[in-house]
Amino acid sequence: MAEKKLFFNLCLTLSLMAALVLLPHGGFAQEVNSSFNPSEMSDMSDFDPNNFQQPEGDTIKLGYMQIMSGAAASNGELFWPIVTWAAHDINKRGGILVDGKKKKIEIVTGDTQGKPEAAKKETERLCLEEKVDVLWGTSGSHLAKVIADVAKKYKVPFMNCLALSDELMDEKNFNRYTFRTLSNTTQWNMAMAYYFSKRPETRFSILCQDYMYGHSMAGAFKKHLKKLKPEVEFVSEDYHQLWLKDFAPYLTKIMATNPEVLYTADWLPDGDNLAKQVRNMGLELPIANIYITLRETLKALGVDGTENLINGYCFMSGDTPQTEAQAKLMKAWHEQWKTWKAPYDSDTYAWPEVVLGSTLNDTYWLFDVIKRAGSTDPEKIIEVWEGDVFQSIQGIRTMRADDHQAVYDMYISDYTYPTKEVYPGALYSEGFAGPGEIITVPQKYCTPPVPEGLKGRAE
Amino acid sequence: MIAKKSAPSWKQWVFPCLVGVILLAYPWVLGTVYTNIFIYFAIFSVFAASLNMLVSYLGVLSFGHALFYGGGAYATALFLDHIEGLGLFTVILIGGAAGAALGLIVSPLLNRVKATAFALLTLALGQLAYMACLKLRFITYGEDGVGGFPIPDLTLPGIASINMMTAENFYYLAVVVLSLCLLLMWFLTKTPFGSIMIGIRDNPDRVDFLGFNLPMTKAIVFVISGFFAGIAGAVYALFQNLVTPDGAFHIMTSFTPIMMLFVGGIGTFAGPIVGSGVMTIIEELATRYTTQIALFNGILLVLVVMYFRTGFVGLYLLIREKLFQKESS
Amino acid sequence: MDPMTFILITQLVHGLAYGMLLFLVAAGLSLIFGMMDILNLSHAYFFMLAAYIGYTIAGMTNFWVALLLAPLVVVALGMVIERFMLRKIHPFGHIPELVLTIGIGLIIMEFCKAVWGTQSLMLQTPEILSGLLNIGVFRYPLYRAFIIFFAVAMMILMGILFYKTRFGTIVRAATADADMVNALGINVPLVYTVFFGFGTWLAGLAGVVVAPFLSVFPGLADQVGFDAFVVVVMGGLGSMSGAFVGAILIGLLNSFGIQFLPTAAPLLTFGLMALVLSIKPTGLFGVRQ
Amino acid sequence: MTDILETKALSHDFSGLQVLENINFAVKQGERHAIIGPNGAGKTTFFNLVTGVYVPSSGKILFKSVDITKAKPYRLNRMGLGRSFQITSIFLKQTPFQNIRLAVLSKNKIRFNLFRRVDRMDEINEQTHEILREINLEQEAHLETSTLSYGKQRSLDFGMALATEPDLLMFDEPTAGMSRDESQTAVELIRKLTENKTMIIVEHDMDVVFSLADRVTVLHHGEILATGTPREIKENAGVKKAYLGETEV
Repeated sequence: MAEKKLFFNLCLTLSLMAALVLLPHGGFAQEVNSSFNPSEMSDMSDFDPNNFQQPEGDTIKLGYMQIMSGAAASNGELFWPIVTWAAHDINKRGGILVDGKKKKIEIVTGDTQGKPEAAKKETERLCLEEKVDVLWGTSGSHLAKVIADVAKKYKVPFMNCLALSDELMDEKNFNRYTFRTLSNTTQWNMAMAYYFSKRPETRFSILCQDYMYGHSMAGAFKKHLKKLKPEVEFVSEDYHQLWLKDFAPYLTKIMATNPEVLYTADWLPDGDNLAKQVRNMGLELPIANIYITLRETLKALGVDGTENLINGYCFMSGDTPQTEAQAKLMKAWHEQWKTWKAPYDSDTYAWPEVVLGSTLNDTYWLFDVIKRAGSTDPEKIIEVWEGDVFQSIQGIRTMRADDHQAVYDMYISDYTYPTKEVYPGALYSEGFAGPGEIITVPQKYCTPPVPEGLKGRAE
Repeated sequence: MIAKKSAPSWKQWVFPCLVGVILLAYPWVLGTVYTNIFIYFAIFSVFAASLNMLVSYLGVLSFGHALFYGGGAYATALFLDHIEGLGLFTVILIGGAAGAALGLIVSPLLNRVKATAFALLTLALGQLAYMACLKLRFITYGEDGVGGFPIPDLTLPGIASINMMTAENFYYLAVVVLSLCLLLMWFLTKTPFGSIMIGIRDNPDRVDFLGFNLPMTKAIVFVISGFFAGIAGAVYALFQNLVTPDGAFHIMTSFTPIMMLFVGGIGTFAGPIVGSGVMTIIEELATRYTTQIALFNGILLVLVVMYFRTGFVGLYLLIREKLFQKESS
Repeated sequence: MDPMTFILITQLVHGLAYGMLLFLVAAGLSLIFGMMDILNLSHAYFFMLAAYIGYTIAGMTNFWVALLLAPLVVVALGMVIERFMLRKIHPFGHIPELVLTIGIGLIIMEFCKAVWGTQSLMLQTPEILSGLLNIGVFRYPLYRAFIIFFAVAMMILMGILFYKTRFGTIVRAATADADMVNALGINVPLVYTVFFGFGTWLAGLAGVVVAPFLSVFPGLADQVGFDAFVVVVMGGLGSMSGAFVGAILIGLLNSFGIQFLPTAAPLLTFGLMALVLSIKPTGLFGVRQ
Repeated sequence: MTDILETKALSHDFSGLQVLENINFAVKQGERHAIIGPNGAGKTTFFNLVTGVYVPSSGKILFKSVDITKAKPYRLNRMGLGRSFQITSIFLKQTPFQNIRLAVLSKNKIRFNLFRRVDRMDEINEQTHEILREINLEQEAHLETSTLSYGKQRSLDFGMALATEPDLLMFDEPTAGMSRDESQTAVELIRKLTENKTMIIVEHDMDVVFSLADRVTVLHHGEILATGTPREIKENAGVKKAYLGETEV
């Protein structure tokens, strides 16, 4: 067993090294263990997120950990069509063969309420009472940490596809049951820094939320951009209260320093309000952002307001499908979306894009790992996932064996208008700009090293 | 109000023994999930009971009781985080002391106001604590809170050392500590000081002219209330092994015990405990079947205030009275 | 104009714009307390409800229709709540009232989530108010200027209502001594209901005005509500001038705080409030507790 | 005999409105002293100044030769000054027993005892019962006070004032709002309770005053018009004019 694992890892490491040496720019196909191919997708014309058909009997249980109630309940609503879409697809294909039996996927909801204590309680309930096989989540790094701790205690694999704080997977907090499929703070900012090192602008203003996340995002961006572009100047740096009402005083302060780019890592509703108020103040400068992607906001900003938004979420974009596969998924989703009822009839769900696309990708990866493990035994899942190389619809994703951090090429785009057709008759957006040309930041420019204390852990 | 003196009989021991047996067997019968839910219930019972001291005995409503609770929780967490080798009961008492100290600090301010102004001033102080907790990152670690600190074992010198990381062991600790708190608070209402507190609620001016130093008496109540809220916070910190500004100081942390108090029944000692139980059960049921917990809470509050101002305890007394009347007629 | 002067003037106007917005929310809250001795903790939720309704109406027609109709819907709701709930429990003191209004607030929030979903919504700035206002070298967002103008117009309207009409006379008399007015044969409970409606109308107006400015989402009430509370508590519950001064003070503190003391800005507000309350528990202009 | 209470050039005004002017007043140990005067004469203001509710604009108040001009109510009480209230000021939601017991606790200087059950403090409870006997409320000891008649509530009020065993008892219009019969009973009770005690009574009802007091002071328009025995006052022409003249209108 150990030998097999060693051999497996050795092969993996070798192939990884080969991939890195030979194909550093991701332009060529990397050798992959498996892939998600939308051509194999079931007929989804009966899919309705408001009415997900939970399978009966012996199932694979996925614990959907999200903020389902309270003022931030939008998070829980947002990803529900994603997990149910993937589960519905897999279930229609007959489920996954685990431990010699075809099982369908059942989704059990755990409400974190946005509070650590509720997150802990609900994770315990899901692990002990519902006996879920895997956990899926979650918005908020402090909540993800609680879930990861409980997951470790009860040995349940946890796919973190939404919380990006570096610290979650460092030497102190790492646990072998948690896998992060999302890029972390450093990856995201290395990519952003790489992107801006190729652009002419040198004067940057930073405006982030005043808490750990905002500070670490800004810190990482400054550090990595300075490294790539020493002449850069950070002309202002401010951190605002969460849920700020009036951005104008900050904007006046920022305007006085005459920046060329405004960098923000704000999430909702701050990001939206910031963008809106920046444009209202008559500021046309590019806004480098991660979460200003909500269609509702973009629509309100209009064409003038949305051009010059620079979004760096590891997304697949609607207007420039990179592959035919992507276009197929886009079409299947978008056509189906037109039949959905409230709240999923909103424009927000029109495309599986940005954060939705990314998590959909990850969810398929998770199911694929279970399929290949042929079991819901956590040890078998870990064995398959560690070092896995997966062809997703947004390029190749590699799960680093040592620190369970997914690494991959990142995509950044400057929003432009008009947008192209995603498929004949379907514009990505009307009335506001969307992703234009997509810049690929090769993996090697946006991959931080494995934390010192975790190096060689998996061997 | 004097306890009826009846001949001691085996009957009066039946109920406490039954409760004792249920409490002992609980974690083994219902498992970890329900054990942890019970610990929440116990923590919030004490927290709500400490608030009840202000509402039912001083007649003022605190909208910032999380100040004391969160203060206790953070004190315990930070002490464990920075100092090694602290005993279990020491850190719990540190939490209580922090709550009491905060009560002492704010008492000169609180003594100046009453009624709505009191509610608002406590709201302001609670929010100030929340903001400060987010801002003083070098002490509190900001949003992420203080977590992962070592939980000391319960060491009984020469007898045993018990690991507090398991739900069952912690359950017994929490039940003992928190029952003790409730018992102390109940006892307090029976002491001369307790009669003075009740007097202040009914007629503060008269209490003043009976020769009791009103500000001093109130300050002591704030300190005691802060102490027990601090203990509740300390147990919460140990239980979670994580204290965050949202969990400790958020406005909802202040509102939750208010809701419990009202649902249980204001002006009674059992009110906060019953309320905590009812609210915990409702939350448990609600999270399983719906995401609209706040809707249930809202409707419950409106119904209680509109139709059963005496809460569940009052409802129980009413029903008992009705039944009793039927029996006797 | 040298840059510093420019910044100072701009921050001053920012402070006024935000302060006036707060004033619209806070005025109703303060008035209701002054007259009826009720601290309506659901006030900010009425404000949010109006923002949501305004969003829908504006989507179907336009901003101006929304500004006219949406506040009226919350007024109706407010009057029903006053008549059938608050009036019944008023004799039992302030604590049940506070708790009842918390409950109502929670229900309104869940209602909004059920109807409009949980995602942020954003209303487009009406065409006529988008863009910048040019006064010499000074350029300022038209919509923010509109907020100041609108709030001042509301203040003048309130002044006329209170000091030039019979309703105003009754209201002022009832605030001073309800029993006396009652004895004069005026239906004071009815005056209360209408007045409560008026207070929620102000909140409703603020809600619609804020919709093109901030995302409408289920946390909007908490987001703006806290500041509104600080305003009334600091200015003095029940005092109109207190609400005005408090709102402007918070607005200016916010904009100048951000300019000169950015790290302490959020603490300033609550710190100042605690300070004012500890020196003068009734607030700057408050007369009674 | 020494003066137990003394005021020196006591004046008070409410935002400019002069209510009391230059009051020099003294009560001797063991004396039952009444203060009378028509409405608006300043009786209640005087009472509130002495009992620490207001701080006078100028002048001094001495109690047992100690300056108490600015002392807080609880201090006055601890020094031995007891009072009853014009508007009955008792704990309505509690029983008469609990009401009196609170006063007894204060007398015994049990203020911050957190360590004993009050139900088990036998001596306190015994003293409480004793006072309840004196004010004829033993029967109702364990009923809720709000259910008692007004007269009985007043009795309780007196009882509480008495229970702290003050050196000087002050009554503010003790029979206000009572029927003739109730009033009679109350006067009898006061007479019984204040046997051999020093007392100041502020009263509007002449009959009550003349049957209770050893000495009478008449206030008029914020000034002392006359002081003397009830007989002297009855015959004082100025008093007659001021007092009766106004009451007849």
